[in-house]
Amino acid sequence: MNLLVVTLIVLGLIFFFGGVVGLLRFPDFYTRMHAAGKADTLSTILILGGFIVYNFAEGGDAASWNVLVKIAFIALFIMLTSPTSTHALMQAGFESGIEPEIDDDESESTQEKKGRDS
Amino acid sequence: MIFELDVLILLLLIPAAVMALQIRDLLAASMAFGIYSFLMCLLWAEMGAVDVAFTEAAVGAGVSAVFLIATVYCTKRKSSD
Amino acid sequence: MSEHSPVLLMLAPLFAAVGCALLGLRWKSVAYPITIAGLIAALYFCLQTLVQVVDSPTHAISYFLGGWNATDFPRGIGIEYRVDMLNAIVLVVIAFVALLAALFSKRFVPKETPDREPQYYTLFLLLATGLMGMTITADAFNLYVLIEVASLTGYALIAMGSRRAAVAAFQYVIMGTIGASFYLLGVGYLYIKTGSLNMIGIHDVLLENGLHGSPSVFVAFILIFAGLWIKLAFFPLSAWLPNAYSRAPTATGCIVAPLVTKVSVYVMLRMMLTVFGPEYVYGELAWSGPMVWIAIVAILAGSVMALGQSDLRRMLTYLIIAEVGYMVGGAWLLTPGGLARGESLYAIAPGLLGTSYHIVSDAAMTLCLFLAAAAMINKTGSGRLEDMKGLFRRSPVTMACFIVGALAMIGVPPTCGFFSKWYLVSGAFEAGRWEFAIALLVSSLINAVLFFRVIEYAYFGKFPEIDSTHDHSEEHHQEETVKVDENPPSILLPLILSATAVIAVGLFNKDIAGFLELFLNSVSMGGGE
Amino acid sequence: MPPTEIVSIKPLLAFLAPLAGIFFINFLRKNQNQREAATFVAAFAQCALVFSMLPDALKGHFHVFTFMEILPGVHLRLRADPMGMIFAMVASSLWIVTTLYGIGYMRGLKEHAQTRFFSFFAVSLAATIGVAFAANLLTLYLFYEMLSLATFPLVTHHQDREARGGGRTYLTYLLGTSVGFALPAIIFIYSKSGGGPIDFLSTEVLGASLSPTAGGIVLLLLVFGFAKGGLMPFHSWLPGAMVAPTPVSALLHAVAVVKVGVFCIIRVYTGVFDQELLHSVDTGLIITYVAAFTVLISSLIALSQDNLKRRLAFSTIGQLGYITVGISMLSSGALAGVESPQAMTGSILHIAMHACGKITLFFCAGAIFVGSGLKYISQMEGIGRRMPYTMTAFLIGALSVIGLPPTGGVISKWYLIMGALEAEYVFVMVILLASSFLNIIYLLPIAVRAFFIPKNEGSFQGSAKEAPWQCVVPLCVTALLSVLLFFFSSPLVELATEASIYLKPR
Amino acid sequence: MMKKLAGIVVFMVGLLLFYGVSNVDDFPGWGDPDSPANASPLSQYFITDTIKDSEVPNMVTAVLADYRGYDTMFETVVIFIAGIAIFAVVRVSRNNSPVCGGNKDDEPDLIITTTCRLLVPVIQIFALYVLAHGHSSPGGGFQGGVIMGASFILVAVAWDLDTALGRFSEKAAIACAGLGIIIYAGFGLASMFYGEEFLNYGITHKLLPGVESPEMARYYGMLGVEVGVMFTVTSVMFLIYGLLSTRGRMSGGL
Repeated sequence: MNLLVVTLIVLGLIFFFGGVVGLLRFPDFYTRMHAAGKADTLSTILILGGFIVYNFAEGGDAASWNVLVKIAFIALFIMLTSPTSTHALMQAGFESGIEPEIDDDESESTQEKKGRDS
Repeated sequence: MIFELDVLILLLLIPAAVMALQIRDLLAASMAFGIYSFLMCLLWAEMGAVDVAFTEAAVGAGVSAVFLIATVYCTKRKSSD
Repeated sequence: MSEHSPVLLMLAPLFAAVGCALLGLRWKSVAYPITIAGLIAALYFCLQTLVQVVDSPTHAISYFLGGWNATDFPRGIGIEYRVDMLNAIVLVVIAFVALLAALFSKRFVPKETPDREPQYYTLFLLLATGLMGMTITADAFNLYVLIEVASLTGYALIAMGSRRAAVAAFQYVIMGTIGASFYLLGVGYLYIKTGSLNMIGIHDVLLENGLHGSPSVFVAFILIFAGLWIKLAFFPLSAWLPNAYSRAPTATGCIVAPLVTKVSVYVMLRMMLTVFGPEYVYGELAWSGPMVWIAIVAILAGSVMALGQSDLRRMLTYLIIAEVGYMVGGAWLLTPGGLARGESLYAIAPGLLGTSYHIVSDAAMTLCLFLAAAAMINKTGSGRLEDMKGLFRRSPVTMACFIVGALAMIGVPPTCGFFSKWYLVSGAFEAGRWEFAIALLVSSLINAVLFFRVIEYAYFGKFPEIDSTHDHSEEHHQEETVKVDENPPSILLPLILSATAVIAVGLFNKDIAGFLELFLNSVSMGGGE
Repeated sequence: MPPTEIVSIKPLLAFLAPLAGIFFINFLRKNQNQREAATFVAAFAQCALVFSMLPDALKGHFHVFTFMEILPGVHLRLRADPMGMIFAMVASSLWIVTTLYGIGYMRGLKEHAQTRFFSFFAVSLAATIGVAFAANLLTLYLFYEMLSLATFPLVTHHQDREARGGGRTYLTYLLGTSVGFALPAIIFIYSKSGGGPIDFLSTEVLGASLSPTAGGIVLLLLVFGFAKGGLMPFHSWLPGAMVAPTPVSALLHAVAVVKVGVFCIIRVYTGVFDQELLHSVDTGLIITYVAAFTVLISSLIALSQDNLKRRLAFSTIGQLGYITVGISMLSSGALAGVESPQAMTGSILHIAMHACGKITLFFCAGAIFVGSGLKYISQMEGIGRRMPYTMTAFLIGALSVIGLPPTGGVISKWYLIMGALEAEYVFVMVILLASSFLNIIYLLPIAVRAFFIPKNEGSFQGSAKEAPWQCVVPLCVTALLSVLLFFFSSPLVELATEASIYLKPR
Repeated sequence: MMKKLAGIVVFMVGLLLFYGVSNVDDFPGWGDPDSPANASPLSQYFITDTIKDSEVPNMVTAVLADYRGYDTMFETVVIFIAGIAIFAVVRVSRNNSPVCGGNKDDEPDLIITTTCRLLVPVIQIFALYVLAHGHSSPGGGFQGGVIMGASFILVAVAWDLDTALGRFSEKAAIACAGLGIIIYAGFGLASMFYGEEFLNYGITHKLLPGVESPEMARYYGMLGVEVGVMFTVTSVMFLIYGLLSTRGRMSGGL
């Protein structure tokens, strides 16, 4: 059981790491959002899954079930909102006329912050 | 009461506060303010004041940031000072 | 019901404010009558409270909100209202001034803040509520909450003026917030050291645990007083005041200028005498020397800067700074060695009576002057001194009231200003602080110059171009046809009432001072309740 | 005979009569005659009230009215004691005359804002009576300030640039000194003594609570603080106030304001300071010297003035100096080891005598201005033939001010000089005599030249003739009064001597 | 120049605060259970007697809403003031100020609106949960109110302000803000009418149906005032957002 917990959380962290690297290294707004949005959602859900399993392993009394359901709800809402917000950001970027960049070019700091915030 | 965590949060807190004050881009400043609030929230929670942390999360990091951004959108983006 | 009057005096304007906001959504015109009704009720309850305090054997009554009284529970569990002679009088002053300012506002509010009368009056009433709450509460944190109530409404009421008022209000917001935060920090430090928020509780713990030498209590003192000094615009920290008060909408100026700094002075006295206690403030900290000197600088700076103003209201705002100097300086006058001899508080700090009386009298005369200035500006359409020309002829009653206020500021008997100066100067003599007495008199003389400048403009009008040594009879005879063009009754009535108050406070100074002396005698010296 | 106090409303009524008059003056403003009738009624009422208290005052029964305890231990109180009676009698009786004169003057020159003029005139008189009857220093100060402010609109009546300048000087000096000097001294005395000795007739003495040094400073502050007395460095408000219409100048210079100043100084000497303290005070001599200096210098300045009213103003400053010299010998005379109650009697008498003389002179100056439009002495040669009554009155007034028989002035000067001799102050006597000589030089020639230098008739604008009867009658009355005071001076002298009995400690 | 001055002032204040805490014997340690604040009779009373007094397990809520309920009432008033103040200062009557923020003609994005349609009810239920559960866990009227307000703001962000105003109009917002205070103070008044002190809810067991003991009355009284707080906070949050995001025009906008 413990192994499962560790695996889930470490997997989540790896995806998170990937997301961060992508956020920093990708050349333009859209690719960055792509990295951030995908990795973020997945890794959060993985980590939360780890938590659920951990809680389940601790014991099955009512309090734990209560917590488990709560965490599950958190995961559910993250699954709903995270892609939506990524979408909204992309949309906003598109509407404000940010061109996807093909070549390596220096990127604007404001976009970077937006990405990080999501 | 994890001392190291305290120190870490406090160390992050100061740059966040300074950033919120110093950045000329108002939108970024309000973001920095949100970060500051979030760190404060962490600090409260870590200190055991869960009620305060909850309020900070809801008001400071949540609604205040929205208000700030809403206001910034109605003004010039750059602060003149 | 009468035992509830300490809380009813808060609830009356509070409910009136909410009523204004709600009914004002539908009918704009109800805001004004509701405001007046609420403030009359508040004044009634204030007077009732005053009567109760006078009647009670200890000259202090407590009201425990939520029923957490001090007999069944430890003191400070809930929030306590404690009314003694000092704040009973200040409460009546607040209610009275607010009522007059509200009466006065009738013509100005629709003109200056069109379509927003209900909101204006809501904030107006809440400002009065906040100020009364600051005065009546005996809980250091509750005081902070009510400072916030009073400040926020004050900011908004000021910002509702012109565009320039908004800028001034912004400065005020920054300074005011810093002040309030300092106060809160100080209260936090005190709580850490004492574990109580009740003022008397803090005082008792400070004494019992021998905390007078504690650095954190010292820091708390500095923080609280730095915050209060910003709030009451004590000289070096007063830069926000002139802009904020002079650019505010008329009716706002008429309530904010007489009350806010005065209530802050009251809070300062409360902090000095009830929370930290005279034995800490006068004994542990030997600040009398520098504090009085700073006050002198404040008095002179305020007066001199007022000399440089060409705008009537702005000139008056600088005078407020000088008056604050009077009060702060008066509170720090100390008889050398008085504390060591274990004398009464009045003998130790002889200026306290002057300071506390000046709270009342300054509120009255500032109100009178601001009302009169507003009425004058209403006639001339401009606040510049040169535009006041010939105003005596046009609106004699307004000018008469202005003169009453001006004489009070100068300190001419029998107006209240004379008597507060009397108490302050005799306090300074008793403390042997000649420099303070001299500063007071110099400022009186500067005030005389200031006000007679205005009166000259208003009295002499335009000079005929031809040589005045002859033919003046002809000239003036024609001028006599200038019509009397007086302000309407809704402006004159509060104005005349305020001028009457200036004189009444002066004539009954002995009774007021007697009440205040009861308070000063009741301040515990050296040990608990 | 110990004085007794009668609780009575009469002093208050005497104070309120003019104030009630204001109401009617303003109420009846539409009709000039009715309005001025109101002033007259008020004046007569006041005068009658004051005189009705005279018999009691002579018997040593003082009417007292207490308003309220205004400060702990200090009451607002009016008391008709002999000294106050003298002053009140002079002021209230001369008000009647001045009113008549004022009507003639104002109508003759068609002045504006006559209602305001008469209203503030009444306020000034109320304040003057208040000062006269004030029973303690605070009450005195209150009415003193009231008088300063009430006379401001009178001084600046013309509301032109010149009036503004005069008014400014007027207020700067009077308010500046009273707030800057007198007020701190009063507060100091109060806070040191607890208020008891501030009452003029109380038996408590200041000496116990005030050191001689402090007493000396307080004395200086009070004497210079009551700058209406016209002591030298703070005298220039008086010439400045000459911009006022002449009835005001007459009132200011003969009756109300300046006399209030010296009256206050007398009160300070006799009512506040006790003799023991006065003797230990070493600044008394300074005041004597300053006053003597004032007498001499102002007479010299008067010589150089061509404007008649200004010359009279400087003359007034000199005459006030007499009074101050006389009273100051109470303390400085002690240096020679001699009391000089005679000098004080002279001072009190001089208030009345000089009032009659000087008001006559001012009435004349005004009458000349109304009748001929002339202001300067050099233009007045030969005018005596055009205005015989006026100039005769002027002559009598001048004699009174100089101190020559058969006028009242001679009596007061006599007492003053006797007092100086008694105190063995030869230099004071010399100065008084020298100044009287100067008075002759600067006053008498005006009258003489008016009568005896024939002038080309064409040099007057054709209208030069006697002023309206309302102007001429008062000045004749006051001239007559000056003469009468010489022959029937005994009641006044009696009162003045009685007043000088009530020195502290009795 | 001003910035440098401000920096110096901040530094001085920091030094001052540090001076206050620097003395180890004087200033209680981090989380010290024997510190005056923790060991004082008041704190001990709260810890031991809260449940006895009002049956509320979360003593923070009990302190806020009952022992120091009067503070909380005025904190609510502060929120109310903020709303009214911003309304009074910012609100313009005529629509002559330029439109700010996004373009009004835009169709709301389908994905976003769908998600919001799903989320808003959940958020609102959560807000109510925070409010109601405040007695035994962190939470209460302020937090619940903010969350509730956020749900309306979310509607305004996802669609536009007009849509949100269609559900919760401006006048209704002001009315609810005032209503919240009336609810709060009304509980106080109710206890006053039964002869007790203001805000002494214990006595309201005579008023509330089905409540037997004063302790339970305090319990429900607290719930009642928290509802009042929530009304005010919710509507003021929404009102402020609306005013700020549209420069006081209260239409269109972000």
